[in-house]
Amino acid sequence: MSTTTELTLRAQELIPAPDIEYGQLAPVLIVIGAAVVGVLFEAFLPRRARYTAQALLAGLALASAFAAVVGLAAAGRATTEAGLIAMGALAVDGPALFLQGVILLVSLVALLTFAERRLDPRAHGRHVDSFAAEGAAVPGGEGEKAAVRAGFTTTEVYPLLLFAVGGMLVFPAANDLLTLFIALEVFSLPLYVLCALARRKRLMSQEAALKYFLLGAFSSAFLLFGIALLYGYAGSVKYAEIASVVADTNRGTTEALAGTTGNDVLLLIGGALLVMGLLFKVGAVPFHMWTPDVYQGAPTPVTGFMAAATKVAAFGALLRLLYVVLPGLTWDWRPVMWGVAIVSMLAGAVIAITQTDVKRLLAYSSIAHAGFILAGVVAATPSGISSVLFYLAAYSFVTLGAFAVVTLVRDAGGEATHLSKWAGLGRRSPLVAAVFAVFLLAFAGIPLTSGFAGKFAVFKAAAEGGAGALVVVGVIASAIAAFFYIRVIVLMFFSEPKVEGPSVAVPSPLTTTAIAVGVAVTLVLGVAPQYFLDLASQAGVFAR
Amino acid sequence: METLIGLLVAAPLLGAAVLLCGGRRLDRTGHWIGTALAAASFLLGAVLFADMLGREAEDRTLSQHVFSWIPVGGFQADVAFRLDQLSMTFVLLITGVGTLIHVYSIGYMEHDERRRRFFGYLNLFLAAMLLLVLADNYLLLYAGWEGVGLASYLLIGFWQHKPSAATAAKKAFIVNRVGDIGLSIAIMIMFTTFGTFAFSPVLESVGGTSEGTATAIGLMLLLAACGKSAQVPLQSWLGDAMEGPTPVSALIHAATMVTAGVYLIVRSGAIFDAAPAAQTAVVTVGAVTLLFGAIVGCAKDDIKKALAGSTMSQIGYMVLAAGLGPIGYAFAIMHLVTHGFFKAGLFLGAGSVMHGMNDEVDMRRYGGLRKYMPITFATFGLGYLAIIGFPGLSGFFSKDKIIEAAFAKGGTEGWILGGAALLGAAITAFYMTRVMLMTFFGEERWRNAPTPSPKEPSVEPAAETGGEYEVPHPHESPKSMTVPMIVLAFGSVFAGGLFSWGEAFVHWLEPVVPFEHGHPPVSALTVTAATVVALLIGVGAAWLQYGRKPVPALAPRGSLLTRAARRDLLQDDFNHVVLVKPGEYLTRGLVYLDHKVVDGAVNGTAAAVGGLSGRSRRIQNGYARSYAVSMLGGAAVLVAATLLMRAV
Amino acid sequence: MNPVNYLYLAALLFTIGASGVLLRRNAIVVFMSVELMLNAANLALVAFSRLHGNLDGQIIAFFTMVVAAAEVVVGLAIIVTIFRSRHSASVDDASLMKL
Amino acid sequence: MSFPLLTAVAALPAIGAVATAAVPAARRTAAKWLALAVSLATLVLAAVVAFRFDPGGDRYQLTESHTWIADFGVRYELGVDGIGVALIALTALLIPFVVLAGWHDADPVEEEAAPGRRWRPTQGFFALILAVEAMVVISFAATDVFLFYVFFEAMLIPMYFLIGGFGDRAGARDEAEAAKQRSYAAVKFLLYNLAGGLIMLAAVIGLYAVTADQLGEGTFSLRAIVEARASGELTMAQNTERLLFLGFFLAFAVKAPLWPLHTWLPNAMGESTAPVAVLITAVVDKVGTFAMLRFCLGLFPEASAWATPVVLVLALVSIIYGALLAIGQRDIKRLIAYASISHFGFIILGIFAMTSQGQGGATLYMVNHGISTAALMLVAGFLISRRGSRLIADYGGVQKVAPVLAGTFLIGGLATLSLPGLAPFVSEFLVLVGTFTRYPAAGIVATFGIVLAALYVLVLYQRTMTGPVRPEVERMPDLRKRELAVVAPLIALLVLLGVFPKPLTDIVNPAVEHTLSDVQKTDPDPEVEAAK
Repeated sequence: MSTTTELTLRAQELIPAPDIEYGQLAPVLIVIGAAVVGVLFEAFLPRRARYTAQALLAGLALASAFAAVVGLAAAGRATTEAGLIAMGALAVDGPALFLQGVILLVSLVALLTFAERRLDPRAHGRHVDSFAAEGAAVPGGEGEKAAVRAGFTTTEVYPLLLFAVGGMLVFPAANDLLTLFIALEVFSLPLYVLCALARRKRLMSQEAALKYFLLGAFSSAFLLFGIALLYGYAGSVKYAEIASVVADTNRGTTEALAGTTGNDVLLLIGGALLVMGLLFKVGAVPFHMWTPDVYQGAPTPVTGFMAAATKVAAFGALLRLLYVVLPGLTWDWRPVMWGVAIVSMLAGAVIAITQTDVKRLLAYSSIAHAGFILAGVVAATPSGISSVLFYLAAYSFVTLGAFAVVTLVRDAGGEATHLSKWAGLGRRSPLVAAVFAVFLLAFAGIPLTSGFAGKFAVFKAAAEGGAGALVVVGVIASAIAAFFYIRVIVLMFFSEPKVEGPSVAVPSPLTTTAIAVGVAVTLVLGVAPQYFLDLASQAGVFAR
Repeated sequence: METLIGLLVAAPLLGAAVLLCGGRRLDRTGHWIGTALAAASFLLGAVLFADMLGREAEDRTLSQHVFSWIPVGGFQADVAFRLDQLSMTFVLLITGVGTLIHVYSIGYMEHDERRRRFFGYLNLFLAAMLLLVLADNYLLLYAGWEGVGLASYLLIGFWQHKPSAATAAKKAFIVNRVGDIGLSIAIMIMFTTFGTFAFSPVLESVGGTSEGTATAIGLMLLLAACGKSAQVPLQSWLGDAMEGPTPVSALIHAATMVTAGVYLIVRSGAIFDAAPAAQTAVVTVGAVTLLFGAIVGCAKDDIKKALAGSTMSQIGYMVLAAGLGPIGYAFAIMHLVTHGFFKAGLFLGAGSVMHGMNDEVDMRRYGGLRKYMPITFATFGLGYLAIIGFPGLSGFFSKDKIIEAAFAKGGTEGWILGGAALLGAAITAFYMTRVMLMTFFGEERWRNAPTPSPKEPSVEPAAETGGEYEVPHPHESPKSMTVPMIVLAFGSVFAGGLFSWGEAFVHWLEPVVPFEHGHPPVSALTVTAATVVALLIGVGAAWLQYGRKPVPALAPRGSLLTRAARRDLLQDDFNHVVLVKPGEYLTRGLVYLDHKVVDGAVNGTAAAVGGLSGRSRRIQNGYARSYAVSMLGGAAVLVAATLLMRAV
Repeated sequence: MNPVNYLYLAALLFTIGASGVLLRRNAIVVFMSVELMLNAANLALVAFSRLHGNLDGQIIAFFTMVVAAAEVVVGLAIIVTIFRSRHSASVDDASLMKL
Repeated sequence: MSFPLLTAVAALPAIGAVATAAVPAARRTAAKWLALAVSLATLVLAAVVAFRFDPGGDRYQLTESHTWIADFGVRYELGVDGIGVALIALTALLIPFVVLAGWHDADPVEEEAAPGRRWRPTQGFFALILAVEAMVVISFAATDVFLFYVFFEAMLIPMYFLIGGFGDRAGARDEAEAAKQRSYAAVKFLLYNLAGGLIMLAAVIGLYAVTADQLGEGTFSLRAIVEARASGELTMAQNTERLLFLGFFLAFAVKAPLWPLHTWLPNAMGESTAPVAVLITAVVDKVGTFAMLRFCLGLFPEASAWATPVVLVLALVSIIYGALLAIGQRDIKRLIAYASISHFGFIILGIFAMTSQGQGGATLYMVNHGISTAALMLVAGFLISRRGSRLIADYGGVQKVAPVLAGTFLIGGLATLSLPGLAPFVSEFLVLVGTFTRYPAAGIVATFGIVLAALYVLVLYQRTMTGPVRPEVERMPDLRKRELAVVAPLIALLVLLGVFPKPLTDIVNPAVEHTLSDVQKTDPDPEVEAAK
């Protein structure tokens, strides 16, 4: 009796109980919580009810999480009230909230494409979505047929989506290396699984999952080792403390540190490995190799989600790492980043020219765009940060929209992603072709589209940051990139339609909304970007 | 009064506009409208002339500022007219002969369904020509200059369905364009030097500039004159221009347009006076051309081409005179006017002959026509006498004066020029006699069918009548054609005498065209005598050749010179070899270059990028482990780079 | 003995793991190599934790183990599905998508 | 805040474009009439602009200014000087004719026109034309570099669809091949210009960086920058200025097009329908030369002076080279295209001669060339649509069967070879004189262009119109009412501007004086003061 109380007392003085600002964690908590509930749904709800329940739950969760983010921003957490929470594990500041907001909106739109079930022809009189009836069943095997007959659907995708989103929300906000690592895994693992769940072309889908998983795990191993080295260097994993060691304010506080602390080799190698882990997620050259295969193999809604949300989250984390932890290293990492940016822009643009599959094409284009964004990242100025934030917002919606359109163009074998099949689409269904053209033009950075505004912002930041050369390379890369975007437009509008060409499925309001949102954002950010630029520039300050 | 000047130009211009835009509904009345307006502007001219005579010699110059044409900065081009004795002379010549030829054409073009358009073009020409001579600045003159070029283009190519006509028209325009370069560059130099290009300021302040500048302007003007007046080396177009209807040849390519060059030189006299070198160039061109044209004239069997050669040579005389300075200007103009009369007459005569010989132009297919078409014979004959300078007729006075002036130039130069002029006179007499004899005398060679000859292009009209030959029935032409011929004949007889009556013409021009008496090394009488002798020799030679013995219906091969002369002394062959062919190769080469090199560079770049792409995408070989390799490599590079950065 | 040696060991293990990933075809083995790399990282963490005399490193190591376990779950799931559909666990066989 | 006239001139066709595009598939004719009406209304508005503009007034008039993207220092700033007015008027003037001339160019072929098909080429065609008009007008009126750039680039897209989507079917044997050539031409057009534009983008960003660096906050306002440079608070390092100049100039030289960046034009003009070809060469390309005059000279005077020798040489090459290639062409439309290249040479020559005659002439040249090429190209289009071939060799003797067509064609040609009395003569002579006064040699070389012009025009006319009538053209109908309605006004305009260009020069001259003062140049004085 007395001993226990005594013990607890001693425990409390040994390990102080953490005080958590649940209010400011709300977005994350809501999403993760909803995910858990989703799992419970899977366990207890009857099959019939699951689709509706899960979709609603996910939608509700994401929406309310977004509301929470807005609330926090309104409360000034993005600017004046910005700070660290959960004992410095997380930062609630401009970039974090802005990116969380973007991620939530993106996921919300992506959710619409997830829930779409009008595109595929009915199987046994039931609507089906783009996910495998039963992920575990052998493709083309008895099990699969049975599952289809029974009308199974993989409603697990919704909880998985939510988990991934949860991880992504934490990723850009993570303020110590441990949180960073965990968040990375939390959003990576569900994605691996999601990749494997395509309804059609399952072999490719599974292959995509395998590649993504192995390489992802490989890269996260590097990341972890990097973390280890940084920890060894600074004796702590908190960004602030590492930064202060880098800025060499409290060098050699304790004897023990003397051996390792301030050993710059550890710092440099650790930092490099860490950055590499993030560049992998971003899909920058030379860590991009997984992108085309995974983008192609994964179910298109998932691809869209990945392409948009992952980039946002990963770049968020990268920004925080480079601006908060390693500012003292600017002159070390900057040239390296220059290199990566240049190679990414050029390689992405050049290789894309000869692609024959829409999804692969978009994958390479995303690599090129990673390069463009990096150009903004290396600017190392506040305007650099805000330009990247803006670009991410603009880019992610264009990407989502583009992939949503891809889900519409189908033939007997499911989505017709081979470019030759897109010939003459403009004749057959002008509207869809036109919409896709808008997205392509945005990718190409034609004025009056969000793509141009973003590109201009980033290049401007780079130029001001004294990276004129990057701007020039970027311009050249955009010129090359323009070539293949144009190629697709030519194909759609100026070449004769194939006789047995694909048909354009009439989507349900879900996908329609998703695409409409995409177009709207593309044009609004292109014509009147001022408001969002303000938002981004207000959000351009990291809490330390 | 001034306001009438504008009307001079406006009347025919209106005619052209009405006739060309009027459409088919004017087909019946068109030619009357055209003729009426031509006559109207002649009457206007007459009125102005009377008015001018009514005033003192000094203030006879009228000028009218119509509106400001191109005002940009210091560049102030106006549409303004200047009517002085010189331009007045031209006005009367142009409108007078013009009107006559309108009348003539009514008959001549009777059976052409596009007669209305023909008259439209004629009016257009009159307007442009009047603009040319009335302009008070070089730019406006340039406008008229190109305008007459256009009219001549349209009229030479009037029978567009004939490829030869179309080609001739194009050739005429382009050769003229070459000349026009000269005029436009001259204007540019004037503007750069004087800040203006209006006659009086420029001509008054020529003295203020260097001789070099003056020479440059002079040579450029000469180039222009060569183009328009078919002087060597730009004369090649005139012969082909005979593809046009005969009235056109008479009006444009004999009486008026081709003399524009002379007008230009005389008008710019001050400039040439300030640039001796340029003057030498002018006289040289003149002398060469008068011989050149004469020689060509001797060899042609096509009656119009023969006359064309003669025109060239006569204009040569004028240019020569104009190049002599104050001692020659007036006579140049005088010869210009008389030539206007008799050459127009001759052409109309030729036209009437062709009219009666169903458009046969080969003189070797004529012969003994005098009894079939007496009036034509008479008028043509008078014109003939005039042009060869038969004493008493107008040609005699004007040409003789020029020869005198040539001698008066003084020094060896004078002798050379004078000699050339004399020689020219002899040859003129020769070829004109030849024409006369072959056409109106000798046996009637047209009775038997032509023996088709390969190297005679000029039998085309006969060929049009589908191979087999019907004997023509030579007959006199209708009144509408003969009357103008008669009028012109009067001109060719009396004009010269009238003008040189107490040097009336010279003094009339003097206020605007400076004049001084030339003093030939030998007495004027001797020169005159020499001229007469020369012409007698020419006539005699011609008679020996074509009068005594019958003319072969098929041209003999002839001497080398003859053959060369038939081919316009190889002018075209020269141009072909030196300009046309190389030009063709150049354009072809450039087309190839543009496609292969300039464009190729672009496409090449694209292809290169494509190839690079094709090669680099192979890296993406589908094997996860190789991806891992690249990641590891990347990591290594990243680490190495960071370390390196710190090291340096 | 000098704790720094543990770091060398960790580096060695990490390298072995990495080369395992590159060299072995069998997906399972590749995956095990990845696990090895993770554990190398763990070792380094613990060693550093000892050096610095604070617990962070060890805590991270615990987290890592959990993460590794989670990865195993997902990874094995994927690998097994692949194995069932194409009767081979070779990484190189899964190369439908290329270029 | 007065009525935003310039915005209206641009907005009207923009709205019209949307409306036209929205016309249902079945009501094609309605779409045509709508487009025509809108273009005419725009013309009226443009006329109002021309009248409201006071030549004696400020340099930029009818100005509008609103912040657009504060972060980029971008303002929605409009304003016109005389040059802008002239070109806006030209644009507004030509579009109705383009619409009228293209009346049937976009009629869908039967199987496409089948009821129920959602493919609406006709609506698209006219909507795109109007869209181009709107963008062109904005770029003529923009006094903000960024604003200009945006529309300079954006107008590529509708042009691209016009070229690639609606070629005349006379190009190749079968539709498939024609489509192939078309899309090649379209892609070439787009990539060429996009590349140029992207280089310019780099320069635009550079300009921002410079202004931001020196003025505290970056700006794109032409007026602000010019003033700042004049007052000396903005100074550019020599190399910076030259690099920026090159960035701008390249883009404009591609658009203009200047040798050796011209090869896209013959393809584009050859493959597209005559009206679109007119749109390209008479309207869109003018933006390039206009921008040289307004932005290159205005923003980078020193650099312009520095580049002048090279530019002059390139311009001369364009003049002669373009003319020679025109002579060498077998395809009517390609011939006209190369002729245009030659003419753009003249325009650029005039601009960089840096004299009031040269630049005034160049401005007039832009207008006159627009009208004359429109006349020539549209008649050529009518001709081609009758015979279904673009090859010169396939014609002959047309004047016999279709005299009016032949006549108008000849007049268009004569205008192209700048015959006195027709508008182009005025501008061409001004350019020549203006060049000669400062660079005599260049002036003389350029003068040879007029002979070559005579060659290619007259050869074209001779081969197609004269000679014996070919059996293929025997049935050829003469110009129809609609076609006459297109050509006649253009010709009337050519004559009017050739005889009495004063109204135009009065508007242009002051603007040219301003431009000259930007580059601190004055006309050379005559060496002898003539007795006036």
